[in-house]
Amino acid sequence: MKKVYDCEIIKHKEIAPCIFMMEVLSEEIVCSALAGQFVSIYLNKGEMLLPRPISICDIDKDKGTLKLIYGVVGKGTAELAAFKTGEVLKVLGPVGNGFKIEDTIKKHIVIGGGIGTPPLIELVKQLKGKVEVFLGFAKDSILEERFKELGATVYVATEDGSMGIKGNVIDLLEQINPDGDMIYSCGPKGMLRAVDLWGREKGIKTQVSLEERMACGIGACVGCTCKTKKKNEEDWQNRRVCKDGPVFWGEEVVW
Amino acid sequence: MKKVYDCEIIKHKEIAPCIFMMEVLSEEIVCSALAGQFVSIYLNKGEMLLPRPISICDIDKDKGTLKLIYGVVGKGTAELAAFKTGEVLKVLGPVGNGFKIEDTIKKHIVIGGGIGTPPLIELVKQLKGKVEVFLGFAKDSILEERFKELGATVYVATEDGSMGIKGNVIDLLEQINPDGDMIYSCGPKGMLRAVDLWGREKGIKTQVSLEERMACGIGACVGCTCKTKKKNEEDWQNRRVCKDGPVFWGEEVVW
Amino acid sequence: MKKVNMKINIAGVELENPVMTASGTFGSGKEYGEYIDLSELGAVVVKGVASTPWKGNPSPRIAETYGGMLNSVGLQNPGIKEFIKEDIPFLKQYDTKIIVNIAGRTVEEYCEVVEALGDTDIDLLELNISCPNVKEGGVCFGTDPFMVEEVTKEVKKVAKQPLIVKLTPNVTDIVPIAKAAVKGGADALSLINTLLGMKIDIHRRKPVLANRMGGFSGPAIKPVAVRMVHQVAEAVDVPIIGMGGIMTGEDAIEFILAGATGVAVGTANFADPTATIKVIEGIENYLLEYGFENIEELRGNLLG
Amino acid sequence: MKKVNMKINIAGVELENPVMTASGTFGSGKEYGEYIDLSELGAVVVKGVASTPWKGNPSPRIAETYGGMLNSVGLQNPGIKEFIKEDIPFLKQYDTKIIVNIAGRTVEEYCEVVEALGDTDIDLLELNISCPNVKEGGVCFGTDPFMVEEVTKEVKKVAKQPLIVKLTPNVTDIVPIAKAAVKGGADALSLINTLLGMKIDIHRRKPVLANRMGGFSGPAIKPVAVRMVHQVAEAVDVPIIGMGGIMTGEDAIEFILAGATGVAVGTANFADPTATIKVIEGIENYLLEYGFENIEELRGNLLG
Ligand SMILES: Cc1cc2nc3c(=O)[nH]c(=O)nc-3n(C[C@H](O)[C@H](O)[C@H](O)COP(=O)(O)OP(=O)(O)OC[C@H]3O[C@@H](n4cnc5c(N)ncnc54)[C@H](O)[C@@H]3O)c2cc1C
Ligand SMILES: Cc1cc2nc3c(=O)[nH]c(=O)nc-3n(C[C@H](O)[C@H](O)[C@H](O)COP(=O)(O)OP(=O)(O)OC[C@H]3O[C@@H](n4cnc5c(N)ncnc54)[C@H](O)[C@@H]3O)c2cc1C
Ligand SMILES: Cc1cc2nc3c(=O)[nH]c(=O)nc-3n(C[C@H](O)[C@H](O)[C@H](O)COP(=O)(O)O)c2cc1C
Ligand SMILES: Cc1cc2nc3c(=O)[nH]c(=O)nc-3n(C[C@H](O)[C@H](O)[C@H](O)COP(=O)(O)O)c2cc1C
Ligand code: FES
Ligand code: FES
Repeated sequence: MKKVYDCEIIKHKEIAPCIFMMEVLSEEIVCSALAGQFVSIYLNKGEMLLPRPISICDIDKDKGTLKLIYGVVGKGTAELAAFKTGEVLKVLGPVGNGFKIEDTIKKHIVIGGGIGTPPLIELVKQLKGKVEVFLGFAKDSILEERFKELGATVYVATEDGSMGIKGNVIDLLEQINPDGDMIYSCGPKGMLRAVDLWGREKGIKTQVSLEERMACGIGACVGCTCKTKKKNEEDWQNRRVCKDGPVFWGEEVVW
Repeated sequence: MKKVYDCEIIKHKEIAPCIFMMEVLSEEIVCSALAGQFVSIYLNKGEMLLPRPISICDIDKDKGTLKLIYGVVGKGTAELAAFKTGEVLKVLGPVGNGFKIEDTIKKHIVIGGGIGTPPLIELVKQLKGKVEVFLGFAKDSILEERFKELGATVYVATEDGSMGIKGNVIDLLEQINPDGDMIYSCGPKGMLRAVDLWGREKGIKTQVSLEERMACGIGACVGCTCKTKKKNEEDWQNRRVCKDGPVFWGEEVVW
Repeated sequence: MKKVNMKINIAGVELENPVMTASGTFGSGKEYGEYIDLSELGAVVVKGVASTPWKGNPSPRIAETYGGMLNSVGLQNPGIKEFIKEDIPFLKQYDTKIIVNIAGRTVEEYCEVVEALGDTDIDLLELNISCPNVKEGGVCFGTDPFMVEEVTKEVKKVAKQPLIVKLTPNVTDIVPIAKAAVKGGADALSLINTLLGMKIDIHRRKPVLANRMGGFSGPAIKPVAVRMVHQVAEAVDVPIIGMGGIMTGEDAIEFILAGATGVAVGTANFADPTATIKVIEGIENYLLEYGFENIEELRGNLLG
Repeated sequence: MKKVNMKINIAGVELENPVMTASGTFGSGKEYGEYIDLSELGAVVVKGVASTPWKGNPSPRIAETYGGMLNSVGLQNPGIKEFIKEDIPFLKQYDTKIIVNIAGRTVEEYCEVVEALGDTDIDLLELNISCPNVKEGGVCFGTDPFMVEEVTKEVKKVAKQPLIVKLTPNVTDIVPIAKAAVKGGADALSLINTLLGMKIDIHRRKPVLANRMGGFSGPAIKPVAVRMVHQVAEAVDVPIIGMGGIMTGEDAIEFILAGATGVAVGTANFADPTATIKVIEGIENYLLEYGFENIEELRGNLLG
């Protein structure tokens, strides 16, 4: 039987304003976790009932730990930020499908926007061949160094121009004009849609990791759906981000 | 302006099964607290909104601390029991009237039942003259020693006979048949009623400290009323336990 | 100095800010006046007052529930005479508006209270039509559009101050009820009153409330309240005072975006005696953060 | 070995224990079946199924509220054909009862689903009359006693399995609605469905749900649910399945004391995938603690 695991917090720190890195111990989750999957964190705090979905950022099979990186955007993530090292968190996972990683593909374009960047770390760790990473942020960049450590070439754009070029990730793509066989992306929906369009123009297959508000987080409530094509934009169906996603082919999505 | 004070917990321990003693630091509350008054503890926990009324058990003017003794009977008191020394609690008080202490009175009969016993400690501390204390418990007795330290004669009854006589506090009163000028009592309503009756038969004036479910705890919502006589049982009015009480004259109460 | 304009206008009465107290949760302000400066409030809405003293229901009258509470106070009040003698002079010491919540079991009783208030220096009347109507066999006035219109019309005839009608949420559709009140002459509406709820003490195997059922309030009910305020705001043109579970400035903003002109804070006072002041500050902060100069810009201002 | 008898009987169908899943919160059990043993449940109540596939509403469909949540799934389902092919065989692997929740926008649609289920090996039907009735212009079937009786009668005519009618709480008075369902032939009633609620995202200045309003569930609504179950239990003689905010065994006991025969766990599954099992254990513990041998002794057993 699957279960909600009690995971000890091994490390927890603020890595940028209102952005936290948390490392939790969980052999059970680690042993089957894939890049692009997520976990659900149960705060079980009186007025907050629903679990919070957070992407798996970095898997350490040896230590049996997962790294999660999250932004404090509301009550739940604020509560999460108050947990201390040594405390125990209720975590369910891994959930969802992951990024499709094919060994035949040699040139990878990885695109992250803001707090959508973390799951791309584990992805880049697992990709073989040439990896170019394009990141867009409002202001502060995160994880740039970590991508470089993993051997990727990293390009950054910030909206205020404080780091990298001034603009968004699409501006960056148009400026660098990279070449590749597969795009992997995670970030705000508007960005993913633009990435999908850009990929389509270039003729590069695109994977997008979507977000949606969730209740069960395991595929039972049909709360977290996104529109996907059966045949075309008109003949579509609703699919579950938590179970059928979060990673979809860009071409499947009805934006 | 009055306010809800942030009070540091100085001491906190289980003194009997599911009964806790908590000492909190609050010069502001201490400086005006009377025997028989209570404080309201705000847990401010998501699903629990209302403050918990707890009687003031022991006032230490020198240290600026209050002792509270409470039983864990539900969610809120369970939550309270989880607080640790050094943590800070939101406390409003002192609230309500206290016991009427008249220096002309020399022989005092103090009667406590179960978790209604704690406020009688501060009372006994302040009483001058001969003090006899009658306590009734289901099983474990509490605070017996403390009353003795304060110079009172203590009689105990337990329902299972494990300590003192077997029976309730009324059995005890009938057995000992004490003599006095004033009765002060706190405990379950059934006991208070019986005490009032016993006092009336003896012709001794009786003060009873009532409990009722509260919302505001400061007299505004009229949620915590008890029936009291205007002239007689038929001509009664509702009065607020939190503001007009918790201590009433037994003869006022419409039981 | 405040940088934002928090003033609102309800039926010609200008309030310094949109935050008031919800009737029945604040007495007439005397007790909470020891914890906050009542002059900071947009208005004090006093507990329901009837033509004669009411004793209310037996105790226990309070039950806590998940994120909320039940009460069965049953409109205990000292009657309008005592109220005029004691409470109005008390409130007049403060620089705030006075809104009197009116209770009654018949149209005549409502009218008596309103008439007695005619010569007093209060600002607004709030008609609580959730009381059981004894003439109609205990049915609540507020659940039937026809009765709502009738009682509003009769009360409006004798009212010297502008009339707010307070709606109960225990109805299939709030919109016809709201429209009926406006048709009857309501100058403003307030909603929601409490939902009807029950809690059972499983250890004693009895309802917690002596009266078995009671009015359900607090943050738990907010989604119902926001929904109803929104529905009513889209259907009528009079100002709305929104309430039901407001704990913070953010909660209040939700009601204003849903279409409320003013907001009232009830159960939150019990969880924090300074709740009203925090709500006022929270609204101001939101306006500043988002660059609004005037609270009026926000009302019903939902995007796309 | 269990020391207490947890068996209940609903319209001739015996359930091992009173705990079921609330429709729509549990799919058809496949996903939760990875976390708990479905054979432990009294029954699995599956998500609403209609005569043809429904796409449901746009996303976001979920909003969290204080002690509760809103959903606007809009009864997305794959249609009865697919359901019979996929879900019934899956559930038949387990030793539990199967209750099928029926959705429809017209009486004809309801009847089609019920007829299609006639030859299948399911145990009970649960008619969800909270769907908007397209023929009546989108008004919900469940808010009008006349319509409730009619639709129940028509469905009952074609039903091969006993019929539970599920009531919506968004009504002025639940009692005439419940009586109408029983008059129409309901063998049992289940309540409550979700309250209608709304949440506004004050930062985006938009309703959180794409559909603006949604169904409000979770512990926040429990006092309304307990009240309605109690009111209905006093008014009708058929078994009641109580639900609305059940998180623990204690919550379930509250419903049973209010008069429910069975209970359903919905939103709690989202907060803890093993919630149903914990509710079963909690009920057993209560019975043991208070010396009841049989769950049936507890139903409606309020003192004094
Ligand atoms: C598959 C998936 C992976 C994610 N991975 C990450 C990650 O790695 N790092 C990170 O910082 N964030 C991630 N998010 C977003 C994260 O779940 C939300 O920021 C978080 O739930 C907000 O919770 P809150 O209580 O602070 O906000 P509140 O706004 O108070 O939450 C209220 C409700 O809305 C939901 N909610 C709010 N924002 C979002 C959102 N953007 N997406 C989904 N639900 C939301 C919450 O879960 C909760 O149910 C992910 C979301 C999904 C769906
Ligand atoms: C004036 C006064 C003084 C008190 N002094 C003490 C004391 O010194 N020591 C002590 O152990 N207890 C005392 N009590 C009782 C104490 O307040 C309750 O035991 C406590 O509130 C239970 O909270 P809970 O969350 O654990 O229980 P729950 O049953 O979960 O509480 C639910 C709600 O019911 C209320 N409630 C439950 N039991 C009582 C009760 N007996 N009286 C009033 N409200 C209740 C709670 O405050 C809360 O609002 C006093 C009560 C009053 C009115
Ligand atoms: C203890 C209590 C007493 C109340 N008394 C009244 C009343 O006298 N008249 C009235 O119109 N509403 C009364 N109400 C309803 C409140 O004014 C308000 O409409 C409701 O509680 C919802 O707001 P809240 O969730 O902020 O408390 C009372 C509510 C409570 C909790
Ligand atoms: C996501 C979700 C989907 C639901 N879908 C249905 C449904 O298809 N049919 C139905 O009768 N009730 C449906 N309901 C209502 C529940 O079955 C239940 O009546 C309600 O949620 C109250 O119980 P709870 O508070 O335990 O969730 C749904 C509820 C939720 C939260
Ligand atoms: S969150 Fe329930 S199906 Fe995805
Ligand atoms: S608790 Fe509000 S008046 Fe006593």
